[in-house]
Amino acid sequence: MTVPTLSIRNLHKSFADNQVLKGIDLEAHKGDVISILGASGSGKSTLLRCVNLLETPTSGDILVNGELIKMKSDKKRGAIPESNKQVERIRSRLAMVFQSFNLWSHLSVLENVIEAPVHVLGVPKKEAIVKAEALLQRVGLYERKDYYPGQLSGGQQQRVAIARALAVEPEVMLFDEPTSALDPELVGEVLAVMRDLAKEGRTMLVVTHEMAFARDVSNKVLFLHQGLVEEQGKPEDIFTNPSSERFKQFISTVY
Amino acid sequence: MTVPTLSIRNLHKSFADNQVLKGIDLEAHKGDVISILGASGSGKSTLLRCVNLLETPTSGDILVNGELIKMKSDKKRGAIPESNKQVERIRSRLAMVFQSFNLWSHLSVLENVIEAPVHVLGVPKKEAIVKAEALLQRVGLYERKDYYPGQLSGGQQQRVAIARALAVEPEVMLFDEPTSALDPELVGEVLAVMRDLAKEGRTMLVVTHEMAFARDVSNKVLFLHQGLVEEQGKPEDIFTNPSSERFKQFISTVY
Amino acid sequence: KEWKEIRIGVEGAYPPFSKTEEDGSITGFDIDIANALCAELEAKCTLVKQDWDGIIPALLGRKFDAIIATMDITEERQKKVAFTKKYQHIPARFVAIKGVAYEATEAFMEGKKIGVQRATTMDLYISDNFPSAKIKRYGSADEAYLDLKADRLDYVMADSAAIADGLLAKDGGDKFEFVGPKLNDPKWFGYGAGIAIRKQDKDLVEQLNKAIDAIRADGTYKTIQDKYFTFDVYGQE
Amino acid sequence: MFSLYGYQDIFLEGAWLTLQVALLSLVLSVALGLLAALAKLSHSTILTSIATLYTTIIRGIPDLILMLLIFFGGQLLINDMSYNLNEWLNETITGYYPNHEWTAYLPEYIDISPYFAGIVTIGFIFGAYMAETFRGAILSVDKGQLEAATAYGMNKYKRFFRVMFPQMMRHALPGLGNNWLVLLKTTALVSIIGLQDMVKIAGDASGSTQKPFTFYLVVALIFLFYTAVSTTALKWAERKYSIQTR
Amino acid sequence: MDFSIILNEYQFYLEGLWTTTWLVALSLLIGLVIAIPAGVLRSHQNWLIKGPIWAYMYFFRGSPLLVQLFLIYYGVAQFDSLRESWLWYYFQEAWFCALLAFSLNTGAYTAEIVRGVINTMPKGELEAAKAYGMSPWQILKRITLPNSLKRALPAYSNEIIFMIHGSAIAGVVTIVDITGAARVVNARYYAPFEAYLAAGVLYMCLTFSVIYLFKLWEKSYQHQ
Ligand SMILES: Nc1ncnc2c1ncn2[C@@H]1O[C@H](COP(=O)(O)OP(=O)(O)OP(=O)(O)O)[C@@H](O)[C@H]1O
Ligand SMILES: Nc1ncnc2c1ncn2[C@@H]1O[C@H](COP(=O)(O)OP(=O)(O)OP(=O)(O)O)[C@@H](O)[C@H]1O
Ligand SMILES: [Mg+2]
Ligand SMILES: [Mg+2]
Repeated sequence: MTVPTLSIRNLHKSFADNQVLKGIDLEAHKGDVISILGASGSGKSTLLRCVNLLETPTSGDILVNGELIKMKSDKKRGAIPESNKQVERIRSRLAMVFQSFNLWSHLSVLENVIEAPVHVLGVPKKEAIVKAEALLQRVGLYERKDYYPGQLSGGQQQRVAIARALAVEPEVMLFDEPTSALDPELVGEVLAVMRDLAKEGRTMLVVTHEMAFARDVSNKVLFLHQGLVEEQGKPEDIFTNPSSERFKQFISTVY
Repeated sequence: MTVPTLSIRNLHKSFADNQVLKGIDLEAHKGDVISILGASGSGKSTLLRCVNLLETPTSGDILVNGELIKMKSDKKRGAIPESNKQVERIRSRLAMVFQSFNLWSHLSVLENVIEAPVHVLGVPKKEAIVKAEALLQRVGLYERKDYYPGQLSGGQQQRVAIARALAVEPEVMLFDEPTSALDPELVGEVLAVMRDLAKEGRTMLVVTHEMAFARDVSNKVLFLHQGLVEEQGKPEDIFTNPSSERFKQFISTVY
Repeated sequence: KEWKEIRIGVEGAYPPFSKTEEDGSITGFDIDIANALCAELEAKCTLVKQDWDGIIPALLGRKFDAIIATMDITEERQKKVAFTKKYQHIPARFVAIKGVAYEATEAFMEGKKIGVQRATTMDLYISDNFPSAKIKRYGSADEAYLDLKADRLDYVMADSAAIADGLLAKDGGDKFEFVGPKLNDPKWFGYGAGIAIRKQDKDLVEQLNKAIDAIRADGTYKTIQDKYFTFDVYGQE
Repeated sequence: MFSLYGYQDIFLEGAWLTLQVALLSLVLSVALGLLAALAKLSHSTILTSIATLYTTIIRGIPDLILMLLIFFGGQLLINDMSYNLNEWLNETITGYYPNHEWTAYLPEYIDISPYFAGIVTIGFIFGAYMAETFRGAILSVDKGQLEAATAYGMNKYKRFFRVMFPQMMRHALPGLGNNWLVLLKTTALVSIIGLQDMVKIAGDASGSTQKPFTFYLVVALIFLFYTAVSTTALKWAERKYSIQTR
Repeated sequence: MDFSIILNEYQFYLEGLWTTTWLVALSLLIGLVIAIPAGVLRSHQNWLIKGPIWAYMYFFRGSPLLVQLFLIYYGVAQFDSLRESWLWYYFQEAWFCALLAFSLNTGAYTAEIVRGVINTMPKGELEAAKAYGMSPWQILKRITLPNSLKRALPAYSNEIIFMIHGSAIAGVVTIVDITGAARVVNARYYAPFEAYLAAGVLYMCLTFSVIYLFKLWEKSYQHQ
């Protein structure tokens, strides 16, 4: 068996007294598209944010391409990463697409896309621009490359955010509800781009409320409930034949 | 026939090129409760604001108790009132209740109510206070008389605004969507007070979206459309048997 | 210790002793003396311009090593700094509009407005002798003259030579005249103007004392004096 | 050409000097302000209290007093210290080697020129006001912007210089502009500590020409000119750097 | 360092404190009297009214207070006609010139504050006042000004602090305020550190009393 691109083992996370994640295991191999479902507050965002250490896990291991992110204990904050260098390197391999896009508002579309390649990965600027233009072409925003984020619609901004993520050629792309801040008319354009990425064989972890996407595009679905994985499996299995009562109830309310 | 308390004759009002009112006629006799309906942008607020000259009509006459508000032409602004004194006097006879209450935030509830009687009408302060307290009793806010507007809920603020209006013993009370800035739970308390006022025989002009109020409380309903009175009559007649296509459509969407 | 480089603090607003020209350069009696002394010592001198009321703190703060600014040698000052022997001695005087009376009594001076430069010997003299007068302290003598002209002052007190040059010799100066006697009571005015030096630098005091004697002896002093004054500014030996 | 009784040339120099002092203090105050703002927002209690003490003291004491204190007092303090240290060193060494010659191991004096004192003081004072401006600006930068930077693997310096700084400057610009206008006028005080700026020159010139009104009016007009130019430039900059939206 | 000097000369400082206090207080009061009409009329439609006010505010906000003080104190003496008029009775006094300069200066800054808060007056409350028949004058007096007061407080307390700081220059025209006292003491004892530090402490006391009082005042408005 090949080394999994991402593996999460027995992950716990608490905020003060609030235990949000109580032992999550997850493995993503190259080409996997994993959808993470769950009610609001069930810890989906927290899980995703732990993967690239935007939140520090309370305990548990995270391995990217078999490399363990080393942690050490800290008086004030419990556990902290042992080496910031390692964390920064790993983060640059995991690209995150945020619910609220978080494009850098002081940079133009093109500058947003080349920022991380040039200033984190050290790609020569010229090269980065050529590639960025191709990516913008791909998400259909080449013409807008000199616009600023504030001048774009939400759907356009999210597509730029996806181009920005692709520009670092990530091992895994992390999506946190990429369409839920969008007006219904704009959701389609972003989902279309994501479908394309899945077809291409990108490894993706997608927190979403879009059942259609989870069912049709992903090859694995995880349902979080009260900090644990309540149900998981191939979408064709678990949607038609859910074993957990909670999950049944969840899909019935969402549909 | 008695002199109408308020009569409006052939009122026109334009903002720059935008003709908002294109000839409105209206008569209110003592004790009339007239509801003014109309889609958003149809000029309801403008009509009400022309009555007490918060907007200056482009042309047309307004008479209060038979007294014509004299206008003269002005180079810059078209028509303006001939005498500010007259306008101020007439305004003090027409009390307006605003959609957003517009209580004076630096004055307490009691001070809000006695402000106009004492400082515009010259009522002795003691007398004004006695009366104000009775009015606050009546709208159920006597206990809050020393609060400031910022400390009251919307519904309470609007009831204070009504007490403030009553305090000047107005010939006509003008209401501009008095409940539309309120949360649904608070609408009832304000409508109850208005119902009481109607029963008492107050003359009222009410712009409203509350069909139930228009139908049950007013004795005349006006429907504005594109700057003209498209339909008018007793509520029992026009709601059951509307003659205008527009009005039919309007009530069907609102119900 | 050898003094190869000496930084000298000067004032620049007290003609004819020191004066700022239109182009920003500084000239005057004190300046010429300073340069002559440096030539005598074969030292390289830099002139540093400094407002009067900060001039002693600046010396103590080592902004410069010596002050040549018509500074009278007084006991009060000697507590803080050392002095060379005097290099000139000019009495102080009152000046007023022509015809204004003057009496050196406390009763007469009561309520009179007297302008002086802050932190000078004159400042002390008036504070001690006429405490009931309204004393007005200025940063520079020029400002005091402006207010005397503007009728805001009854008298200005300053070095007589400075008054002669900075006020009486100027346009409109004919409206003013000296009043009262020359004042040189050592209790307030000391023993003439010397060069102030930090107390630690005793060697510099000695060297400058020698230099003063030398320029007195070789006639340099007289040449400089005649450039600015028609009378002897050194006084008795 | 205007003529000011022969003073126009050094007057222009003074005007240029005023501008220099103002610009250099601006640079200093921005740097200090940034540091103080970061210290205030840091997790370290020591840094936070130092920064708070700094901003509080500056808010409490007039510019002029601070200027006099730094110019006179500071000079005395620094040079006394360096002198005493020198003496001590020499004495100690002479103790060991009796025929040791007196040497200045430390500079015998550190000359705080009025130019330098003025710049330092004004920079120091406005650093405190800038700190408040920057603190507000830092707090108003959207958290998501930094989070995105973190997520893409930037370290904390890159995060600061590539994302935080450019974004906060946009929020800081109006406050910065105001502080600049006040700072510009505060430079007039350097004349009191003896710097040959245009106010001082006007003072000297009115002493010898007896035309104070003329000179001070010219000074006021030059300041008004500086202010007008600054306001225009600020308006332009605010428009340029305002958040780009449709 | 030797702070006994300060103790010896404490009455100098006390007099200075008193001078600074009354000079600033009176300036603020006169400034306010200038600022309210100026701030209100600054937004008037008529250029003949708003033009001069604009110029006044622009001049006094755009140039340094020190220069304004010099202009008024030394500058006016250049005009013989003024010196021969009855006005000279006042202008010859340094305190009068300082008071005038300070008042005009703070008046201009305060006028800007007044203009700012009046412009942010809630429109609806003004309309309500109109609708109840108040005249423009009544609206200003009964609604606009009292309503704006609490919004003006933070900016105004800053202005007071700036004025206290700014008043430190009174010493340059022979007034013995706190700074003036410190300069005289320094000149007599050549002890700048002690002299100015003592002045700094006095100013701090003044400033923080003002800040404290305004905090209390602002708190009393919290319910509105
Ligand atoms: N920084 C934080 N500090 C404290 N508690 C937090 C923090 N972030 C999240 N939480 C808590 O963790 C729990 C899970 O939050 P999380 O954002 O992961 O939920 P989610 O599944 O993403 O919900 P949603 O669908 O609303 O985005 C919530 O109870 C939340 O209050
Ligand atoms: N001060 C103004 N200047 C320019 N146009 C105005 C002004 N006030 C109102 N209008 C225009 O007049 C028209 C009627 O506005 P009005 O507020 O009277 O409508 P309304 O019937 O009260 O609507 P709503 O139900 O939304 O309150 C609108 O097209 C509006 O844009
Ligand atoms: Mg979430
Ligand atoms: Mg309306």
